[in-house]
Amino acid sequence: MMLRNIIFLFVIILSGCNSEKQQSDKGEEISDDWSEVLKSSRGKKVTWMMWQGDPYINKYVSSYVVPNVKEKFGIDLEVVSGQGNQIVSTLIAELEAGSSSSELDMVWINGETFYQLRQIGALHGPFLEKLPNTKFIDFSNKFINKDFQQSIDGYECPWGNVQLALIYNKDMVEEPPKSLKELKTWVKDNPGQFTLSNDFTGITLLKSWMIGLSGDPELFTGEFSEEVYSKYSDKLWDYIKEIKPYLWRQGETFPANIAQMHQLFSNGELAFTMSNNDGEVDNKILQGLFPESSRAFIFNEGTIRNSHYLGIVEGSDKKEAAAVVINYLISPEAQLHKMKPSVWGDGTVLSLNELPDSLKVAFESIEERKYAPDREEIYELALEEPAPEYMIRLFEDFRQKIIEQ
Amino acid sequence: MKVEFRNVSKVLIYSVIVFPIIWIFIFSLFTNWAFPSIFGFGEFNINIWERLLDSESLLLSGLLLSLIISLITAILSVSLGFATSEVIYKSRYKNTLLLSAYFPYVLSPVVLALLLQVYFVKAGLSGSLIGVIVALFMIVYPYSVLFFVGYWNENLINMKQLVRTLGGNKFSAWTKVVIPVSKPVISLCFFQCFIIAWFEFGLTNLLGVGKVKTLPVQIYMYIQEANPYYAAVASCLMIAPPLFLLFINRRWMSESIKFSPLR
Amino acid sequence: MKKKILISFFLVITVVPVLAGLIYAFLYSLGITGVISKGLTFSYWKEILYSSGFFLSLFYSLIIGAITIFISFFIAYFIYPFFINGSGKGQLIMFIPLSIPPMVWAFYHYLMFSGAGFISRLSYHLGLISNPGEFPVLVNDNFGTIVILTHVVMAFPFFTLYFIRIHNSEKIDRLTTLAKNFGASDSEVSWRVRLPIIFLKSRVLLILYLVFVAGSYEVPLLLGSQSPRMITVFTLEKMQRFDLYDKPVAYGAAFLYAIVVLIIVLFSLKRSFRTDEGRV
Amino acid sequence: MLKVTNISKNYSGVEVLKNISFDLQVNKTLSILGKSGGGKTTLLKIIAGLLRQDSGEILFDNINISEKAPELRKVVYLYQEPLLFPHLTVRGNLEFPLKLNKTLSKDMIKRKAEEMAEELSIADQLDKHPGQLSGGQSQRVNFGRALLASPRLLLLDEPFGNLDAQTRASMQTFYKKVEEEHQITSIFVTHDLKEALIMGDRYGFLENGKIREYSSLAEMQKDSITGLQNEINFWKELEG
Repeated sequence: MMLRNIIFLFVIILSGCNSEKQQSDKGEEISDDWSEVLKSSRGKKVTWMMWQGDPYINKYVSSYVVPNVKEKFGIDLEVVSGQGNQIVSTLIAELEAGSSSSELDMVWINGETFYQLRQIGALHGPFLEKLPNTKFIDFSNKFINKDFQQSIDGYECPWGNVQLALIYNKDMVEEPPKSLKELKTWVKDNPGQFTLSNDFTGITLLKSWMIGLSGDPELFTGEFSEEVYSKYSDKLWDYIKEIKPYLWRQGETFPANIAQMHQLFSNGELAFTMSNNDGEVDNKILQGLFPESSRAFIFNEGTIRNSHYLGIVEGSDKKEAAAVVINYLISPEAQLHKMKPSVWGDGTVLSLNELPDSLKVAFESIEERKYAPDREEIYELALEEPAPEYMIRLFEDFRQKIIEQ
Repeated sequence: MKVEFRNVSKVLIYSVIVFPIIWIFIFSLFTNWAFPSIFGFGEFNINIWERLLDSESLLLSGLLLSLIISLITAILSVSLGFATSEVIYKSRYKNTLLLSAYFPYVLSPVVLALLLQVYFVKAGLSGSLIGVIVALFMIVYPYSVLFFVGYWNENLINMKQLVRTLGGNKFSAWTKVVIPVSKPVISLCFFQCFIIAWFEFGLTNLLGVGKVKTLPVQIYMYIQEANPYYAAVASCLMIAPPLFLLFINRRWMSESIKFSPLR
Repeated sequence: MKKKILISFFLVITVVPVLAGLIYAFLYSLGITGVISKGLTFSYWKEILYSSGFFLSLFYSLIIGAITIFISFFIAYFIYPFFINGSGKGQLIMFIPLSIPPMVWAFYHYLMFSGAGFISRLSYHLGLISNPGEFPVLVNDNFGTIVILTHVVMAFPFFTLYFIRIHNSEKIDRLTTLAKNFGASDSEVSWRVRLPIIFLKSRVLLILYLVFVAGSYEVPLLLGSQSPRMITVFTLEKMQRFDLYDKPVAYGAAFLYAIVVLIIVLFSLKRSFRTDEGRV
Repeated sequence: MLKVTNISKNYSGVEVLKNISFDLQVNKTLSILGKSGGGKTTLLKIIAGLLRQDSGEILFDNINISEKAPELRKVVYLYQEPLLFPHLTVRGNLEFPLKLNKTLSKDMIKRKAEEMAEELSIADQLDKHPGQLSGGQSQRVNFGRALLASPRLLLLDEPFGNLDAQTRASMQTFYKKVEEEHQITSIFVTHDLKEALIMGDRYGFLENGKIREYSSLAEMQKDSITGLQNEINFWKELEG
């Protein structure tokens, strides 16, 4: 009898294996009437999975966004920690289990995460035209309207726009190497002080270098090309193998994430660190994390400029509340606060010309960045993000061809 | 000469053991610990500790959450484990049954979580407090069974039967004799079960989808964002309850190892 | 009746979930289930067995486990005699390291041994190094130095307590006296009497602990190297990779790891049960 | 009167008890002689209700108690070890069965326990813990506790097996005395021939799951299987 019970249980459990893919479309839609949306989202709880690798971003969210959406819209915003890959694996697990409603309502994504979530149909959309504040967004900007060469199609909402910058310590590096060639010389002369993180930021640097080595950014626009990838990634690996012995710890290991790299930099173990956010150096100096002698710069070959976005989960049953939160995050008020170097220093996605004059002035009078390069200047050196496959492949090959060698 | 060597070694071992606790505590009182200062520890700053009293504090809620999870898991595991272990102790298939208890316990919890994830999501348990407790129970309960099977003996069973012939019912046999007699062992098992649940990170993080922010999950988060000062305060909060339980259990602690299947 | 309910409950908790998880993982790794499933394929298994680095990770984990056990065994073996007698306070102190979570130990060792950590600063003030870069790489290194250290500080106190118990239950004091009456010297007693008894009596525990260390997660996650990776880190990374086609590989790796653990546990415990029964 | 009929018990295919039947008058003691492993303990546990027989009945004063829970049978079963509850003092142990009976007042319980301690001549040990008692003292407390449960039948499973020869002899005398004063009906199981003879009014011999009954010593002596005749011959030869 006991045995029978157990077998019975097994049958129930195994039935779990075959019921995936049955998408639940019963989740609510976002109403076209915004006042309806506001009304129905009051009192809801929204779960937002985001990368939490930076204390000041976390602080912006926890002590500015969370209380504000609570007060203004009566929404409880719960933030959970998870990078792109964790978002993907969480949502896949839910799809496979055929769960009726998702644990996550809203996600902070871009590039390859967007690509993968679209692949498995985990994103809700198009929803952009329903948000009143999208009228301010600078959709004409190619760094905003395309995410890793993919059209955003209304499935994700731009939130911030930034460019990869290198950060160096002026006390340790008199004149920073401005090109890949100069970098090679510098690294050989100063072994052990340069490296890159084995995460999104580090791979973005690799991408910039790969494009730089090709000499022709046009090659990397449009869809993924195996030919282009193999040709120029080989060049990239050759370059890295050449400097590898002169990297931090002889290139045997790399900082696992950018936070760890920042720490090595602030301790003086490294002369360089980097950031996906060109304005971060000011923010970090203000918070006392980086030495005052830190400066940011950009290679002559250019660096990747991209936007990061917010998406709504298809399986969520609080899509309207999530839309309200997103609409708030792209409001001029929230964007302005976010852009202050003392808060986060994240570039805005709004088009200043669309804004009423008073707001435009407010944006223009944000305290100047002191240590980061000029916005206009680096814009000239901005590279577009190539298709997401480049990122996925670089991640894998970096592990196989560099780390594991 | 020999005695001295022995004492020196003892003092050395004591300091190796006690130093980390003291050091982490002191470290938690400061921020901006820049190279190369050793004990200067940068600025004295008990802000993080003060913020604990704030009702919005993530650390405080993490502490309460961890306590709730570990206490519930331990109470369930100890009570059900004690009852189950008697049956298994008496069973003809004792050893075979015990083998199956070792397995979930020795298998890495995070891999177990990975294997179970799909079922947890299906059952709507993923990302919830109850889900984390259920998952922890799957590791801690077998442990408790293993622990108590090593404790049961003929005398205890005979004593339980004696109560019946003296006129007590099943209930009073448990409440008036078996449980009071086993109090030290139950207390120890509780301590160990609490600790296993208290320590667990990988499983909680995976099945909790980051929503169940227990202290270990928070420590990991703080280390990830290079914020060692918060991590230090969270570490202090993590060390205190087990030490407190250790203090309560100190009288019969060294006996405990007798029943401990592992750890 | 109560008996049957309890035993069914016990089996439902211990056997059913693990088995169900294994079956799902196995089906997934064969491409039979999952979002990207396109029907039965052995390509993922080919990858697991030949090119994924699974065996390297498994082997590396077991080696880290073995080194940890070896070191902890000898530390415990040499210090436990100091704690046999006395009030039990000495034994009590051994529980303190066991009360500190692995996550906290890992964090503490990171603060101690990283390039700008405590030991590095100490070396700086002693004039041994002039900047943090000169400090030897101990954290995240390929040898897993600090991973091993972290496990050792958690294992040796436990072993010490365990050896004290063996010492008492096997009446090693009396055997020592006996051996000395036969003319054995102190070191002969230690190597020929004490060591073999303690080793034999603790070997099942040592194997289980080895498996335990090999399956640890947070310690290698924070302190381990990126290549090779411990098996848990390897599996989790494969699972949470951007490449969706790594998921079946991760499930296959989890499956295979679980089977290896199952075999080790079965083998070592069967033997221990047999000797147990022999003693009764 | 106790009447046991056709009790049988199997353990995984092995017949431990085969159709055991006997009866026992009130205030009498049945001494059962048998080697260990002969089914003695199984028989006693079945009578006490701690094990269930496969077939057969137990009647007490013509009432069938075979299906009753142990606590309702008023049969106390004593093990070889005294099994005093280690978390209670001697007083606590003595009061234990009294406290299970909810009708008694606190004072009453206290008085009864003290009287019993007086009778057992352990009044000065009342506040000690079981670990502090000698073997004989523990056994006294054990009896006292059993008597305070006011059983209709007492089952003793080699109660003196663990005592040294001297204490054992004195406990045998002590028990005889108590038994008479309290008018106890009991079954006394032992593997010691002499003890069986001293303690019993009637005698039984249990071997291979079967019982033979003898209503007198002479009857027992006749049956060579009990070894009583051999024993007597041995002593005679020694004298002669």
